[in-house]
Amino acid sequence: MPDHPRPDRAELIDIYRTMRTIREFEERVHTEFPGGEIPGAVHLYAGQEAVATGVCTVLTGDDYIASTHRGHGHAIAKGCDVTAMMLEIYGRAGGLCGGKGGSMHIADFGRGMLGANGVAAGGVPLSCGSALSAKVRGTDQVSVAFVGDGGANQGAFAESLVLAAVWQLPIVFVVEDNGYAQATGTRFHLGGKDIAPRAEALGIPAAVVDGYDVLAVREAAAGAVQRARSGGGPTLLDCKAHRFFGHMEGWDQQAYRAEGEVDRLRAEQDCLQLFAIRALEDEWLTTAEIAEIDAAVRALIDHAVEEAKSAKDPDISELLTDVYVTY
Amino acid sequence: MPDHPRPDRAELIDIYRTMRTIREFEERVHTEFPGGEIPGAVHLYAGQEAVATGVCTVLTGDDYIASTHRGHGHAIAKGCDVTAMMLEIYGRAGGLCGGKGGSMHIADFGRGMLGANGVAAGGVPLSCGSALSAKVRGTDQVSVAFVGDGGANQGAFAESLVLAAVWQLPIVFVVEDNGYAQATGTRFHLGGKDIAPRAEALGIPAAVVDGYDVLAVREAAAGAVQRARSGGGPTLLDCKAHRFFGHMEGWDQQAYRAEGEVDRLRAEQDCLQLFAIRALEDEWLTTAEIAEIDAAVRALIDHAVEEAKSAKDPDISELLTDVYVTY
Amino acid sequence: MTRVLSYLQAVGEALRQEMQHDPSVVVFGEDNIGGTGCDGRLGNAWGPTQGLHEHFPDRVFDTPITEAAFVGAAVGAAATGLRPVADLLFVDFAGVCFDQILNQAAKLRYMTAGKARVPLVLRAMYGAGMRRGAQHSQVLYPIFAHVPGLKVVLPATPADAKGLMAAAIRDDDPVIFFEHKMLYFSHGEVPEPPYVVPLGQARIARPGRDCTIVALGRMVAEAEKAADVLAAEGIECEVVDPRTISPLDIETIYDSVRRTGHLVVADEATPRCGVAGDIAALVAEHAFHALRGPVRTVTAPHAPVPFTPALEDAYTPGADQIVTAVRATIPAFAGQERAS
Amino acid sequence: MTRVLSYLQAVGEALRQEMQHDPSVVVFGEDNIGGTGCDGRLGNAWGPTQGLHEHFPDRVFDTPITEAAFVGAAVGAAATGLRPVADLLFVDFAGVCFDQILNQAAKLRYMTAGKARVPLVLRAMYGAGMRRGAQHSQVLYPIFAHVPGLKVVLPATPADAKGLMAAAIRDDDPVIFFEHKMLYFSHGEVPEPPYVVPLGQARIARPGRDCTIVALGRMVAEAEKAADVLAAEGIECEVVDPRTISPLDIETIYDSVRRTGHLVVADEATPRCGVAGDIAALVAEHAFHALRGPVRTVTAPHAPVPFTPALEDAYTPGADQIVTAVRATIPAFAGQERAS
Ligand SMILES: Cc1ncc(C[n+]2csc(CCOP(=O)(O)OP(=O)(O)O)c2C)c(N)n1
Ligand SMILES: Cc1ncc(C[n+]2csc(CCOP(=O)(O)OP(=O)(O)O)c2C)c(N)n1
Ligand SMILES: [Mg+2]
Ligand SMILES: [Mg+2]
Repeated sequence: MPDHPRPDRAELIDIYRTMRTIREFEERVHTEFPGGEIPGAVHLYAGQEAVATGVCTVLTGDDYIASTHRGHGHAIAKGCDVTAMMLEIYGRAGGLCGGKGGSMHIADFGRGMLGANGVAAGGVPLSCGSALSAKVRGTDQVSVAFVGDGGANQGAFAESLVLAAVWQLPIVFVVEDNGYAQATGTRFHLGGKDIAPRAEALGIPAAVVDGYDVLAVREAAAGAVQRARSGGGPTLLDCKAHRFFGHMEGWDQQAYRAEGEVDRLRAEQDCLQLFAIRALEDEWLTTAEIAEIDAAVRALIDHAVEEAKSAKDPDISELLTDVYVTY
Repeated sequence: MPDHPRPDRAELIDIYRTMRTIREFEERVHTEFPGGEIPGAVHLYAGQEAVATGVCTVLTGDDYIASTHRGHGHAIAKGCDVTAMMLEIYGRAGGLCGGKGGSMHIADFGRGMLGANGVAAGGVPLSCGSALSAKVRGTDQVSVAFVGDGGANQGAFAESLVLAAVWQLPIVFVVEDNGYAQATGTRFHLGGKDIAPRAEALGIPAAVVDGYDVLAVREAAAGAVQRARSGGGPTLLDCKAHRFFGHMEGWDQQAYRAEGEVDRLRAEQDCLQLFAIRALEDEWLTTAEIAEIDAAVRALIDHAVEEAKSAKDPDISELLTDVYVTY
Repeated sequence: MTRVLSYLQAVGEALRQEMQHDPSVVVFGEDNIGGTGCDGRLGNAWGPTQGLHEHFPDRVFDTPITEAAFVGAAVGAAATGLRPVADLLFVDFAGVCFDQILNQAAKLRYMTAGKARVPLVLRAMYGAGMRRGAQHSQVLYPIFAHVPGLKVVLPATPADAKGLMAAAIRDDDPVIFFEHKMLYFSHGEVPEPPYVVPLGQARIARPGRDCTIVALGRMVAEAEKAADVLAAEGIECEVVDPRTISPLDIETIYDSVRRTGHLVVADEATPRCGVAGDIAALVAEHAFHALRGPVRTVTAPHAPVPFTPALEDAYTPGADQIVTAVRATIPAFAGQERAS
Repeated sequence: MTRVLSYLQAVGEALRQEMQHDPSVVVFGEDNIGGTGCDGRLGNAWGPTQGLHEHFPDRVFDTPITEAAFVGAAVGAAATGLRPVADLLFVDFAGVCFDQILNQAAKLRYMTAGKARVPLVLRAMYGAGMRRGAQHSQVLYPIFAHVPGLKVVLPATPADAKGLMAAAIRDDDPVIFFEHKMLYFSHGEVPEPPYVVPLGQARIARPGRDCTIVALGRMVAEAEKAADVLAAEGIECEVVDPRTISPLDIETIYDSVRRTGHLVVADEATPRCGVAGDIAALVAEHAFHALRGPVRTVTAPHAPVPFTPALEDAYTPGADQIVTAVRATIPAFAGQERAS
């Protein structure tokens, strides 16, 4: 691991806790899913935790993010309530979106989380909008648009790069190249190319980032956010980190992945493990501290699942509310 | 003018005649337009003739092009009947599309002209389709997609580049950067950047081409077409040539153009004049030959306009035909 | 002290007054200023935004031709404190940004159980008559009316254009604001002070007791012409202009049909799954017993819009077809029609 | 010698047989092969294209997530000699490529006065029930039926899925082929040899003399259930499945209503400018005098599709609502309803 500026202790703990929370959340959803209580389409983020965490821990509560269909990690990193998220994924009353959104539409406007999105790259233009809003209102808020490697082929993404460049918006595009779009490989759909040059072609500074290394992501994100906040316009980060699970729970057998690929990933490219080893080696954190965080996170997720399982369904009267503010 | 391979005499005559035909056609439509007999939206190509001509004179009759709202030049260069085009623009019976299409929808499938298009970049994906068709049918036909600098910001264009790269389609993307999208300058909407790097970012070879120099365009096009025909995949040509007229007849006063810009263009960057000077200097053509072509073209356009003015309207029964093949 | 403005000027005045009134209103689209990035003069905008940037240089923007991005940006900006008015130019271009309208703007509030508010206006020029051909002449509002979460506004007069635009901008939901290109240079009285025409309230453009004509957008004037012709024959038509088709003031229509017993709906859109059928079906379901003859719809044919004037004029419905439809639904006259 | 297939298998069989039959048929979409560009095995396709590439390795392709480009490519390929079958996955994604459907595929033939032919099929999965939320559960066929130049096909049974897919592929116009995600694993008899169910011919799914129920897509089975319930009360319903909604076999519907005097239309789409209203309005206009009670429509509410099962199940119309609607249009029963 190359050297990156070391955050202070509170930050280090926050980083580790955030990544662990995402991991535990996703592993637990994966375990619960076959039980049949979780409805619908769930796309797990495990393996990519360093990206959401590295990016979101340099944001303030007022900054905005727009997420993807694989959005749990972004939501957790942006500070969404984990129990309310779990309730939402189970479709229960008290869920972050009242059970009307589900995994693919988790949003929390109060925390600047403008929503997961069921449409590939569908949220990216929204980010241009929140960036424009900050600019017009004269705040220094920054917007982050997350997008997958597959979603980065969408016209809406390309157009958003253009608009951000032309309007010099305070925005950071974070591409998460996890090697796959459903079962299709980036070697096919990007011709094995990086996304970074697409931004550079428009004059947008871009960098390829090791998405397993949370401090590398954090450093790149800090620079990009700083540029955006100070009026320097958009940046693109092209982060590489494969997912641990299949595209969607209950959907694919991952026959398209190389034999042993996921085992190797978990053994050698686990962002949590890499961070923990470093943190212990360099004596940033102790084994006891790590164990304590792990235990606390596990309790948090246990609690969230329990709450979700015992919560009620939304009241049927909710069916026709929230279509409009007034009609 | 740098040196480019010199086409043979028949080709030189064809090149000049094609450019002159486009110019005369457009100047004449411009003159006729205020008379009120030409309905609708007409976008003139004058000034950019070297691009359509340089590209289309290296294509065969079987090759395909898809055009833009500014499509007269492409249609003429691809061999569409000039009188039938004029009838179409006037909305008359006997027009190339029976008067149902008009200037913005001139098409001639028999000549591989898949249509002008009223939607910016709307025709570009169609070109991917004709290229796929050639590939699947095992022919060596090549497809050319024309697009403006403004249209090149459309998502459909960006996606088409991706699809062409991934499928390795026999296609040439020809961007015509004429400095403006309606009244908006490329200095704003492209941030002053070329389009070429956008293709290169996807691994598509690209070149910036002097769009006033028909031989430069022709040489670049010949290389790109050869690559496509021989299975080498897509190429992008980023051709620079400003238009002589406004965005649309009857629409703009061109207040957005620098004072004297058009006069300077006509005096110094007229592709026809540049070509003629060279052809005379290097004794490719004689003054008499040029004058003969000019006269013949003028007669052709006179005839086309006369025919158009005296032709009948389409029969009212045409209103409901051609919606479907069967219904 | 009457003041006459064109429909185009009326829209422009509403934009200016609302920007004055609320600093969160921003306006953008292709050439909404006009000339940005050129060496000449700014201000080559076409339509109601002409000159707006001179009053509000920091709140009017030109965009690149990136509808998906800038319409999506309107959604994101609306959800984070602005009231954007984005300009699609021709409604036909909704094709290139439809996801942002259908799946983002329309659904964000519902999917978040009301956490989001999306107060945006999307200006969209529509309709046939300008010889623009199939890709620049569509009506398309039925498509937007079909989508829950969107509001669809359709002013027929300059006064309504101003008042409805003000209402649309102040509204907290996403509004698609349809401006008929052939009405831009129609004129009418328009009060100068800011005012609002509430969304969801139909206007009785002309009272009458014999037949209800519901007319939309440009068809309102055609219905009024038809009513003149029919009045001369002794048939008094009531012309109802819904003004907004989502929400739809269906009660005013039911009331009218309960009085007249007959319904004709005149709509410039193509017929299948359109607003004409929508209203006709609502009446046939909920005011069936008031009907004393078949409902009649007058629409464009199920065909794209042709370019050439001869065909385009035949394509567009007008007063004549409305007159025929009214006669055909009133039994006495229907008999005459059949006989003639 | 009956053979039972799922709806999904029936679509797949039609694809395979038509590709066999005509070398110009090509099939593409995201993961239509599945696994291209990966180090594992090919074939992770989901749905009817699973395994197809093994039979036709040169005519089945995976695409990047570029719907505008590949749907447009289908148009261009169709106009130049192929018969492409492109896969949208969820119909909701029509949003990102709507221009290519609305302005290119639908209009190319008309704008060129018949010079172009656009024989393409766009496969689109639709409907609620799978807990996919607002952006993956829409119906949307009313939007496509509104557009002149498109054909819209809506199979309700495995047998029709196969025969209509074959017809769609052989058809010379652009066809949007709607596959209900909740019907994929429904089963029915499907003949093995290739056959065609002609576009534009309704099917009487169940004959009856008291009330016509026109039911669309997944609502056909619900209407049949409703008819069973009503038969027990002595009301014999005729269930008509239009099978294609553009073209629409309205004559079969008129005939049925002329016999029954009552019409209920059951449609899973949202109500405004939908097919339910479309059919109801046509009947109220052209078969008005046959009606002995109000038309009734049964649809989803004017709201996006909610995620959670409790709400999604309440959202989707079904047999119960159809029963209620039938009772409400038949005077004797309507009276009972009101009294109860
Ligand atoms: C416009 C659109 N097309 C297709 C899909 C279906 N789809 C859902 S996720 C997905 C793959 C996305 O890949 P990527 O962007 O790399 O994200 P990842 O799943 O790898 O995180 C696809 C094709 C979609 N949601 N939206
Ligand atoms: C999708 C779309 N948006 C907007 C328009 C309106 N429009 C027509 S031509 C034009 C400018 C196109 O500029 P460019 O592509 O550079 O072509 P040029 O006119 O310069 O030849 C615009 C914005 C359109 N036709 N299509
Ligand atoms: Mg991916
Ligand atoms: Mg240009």
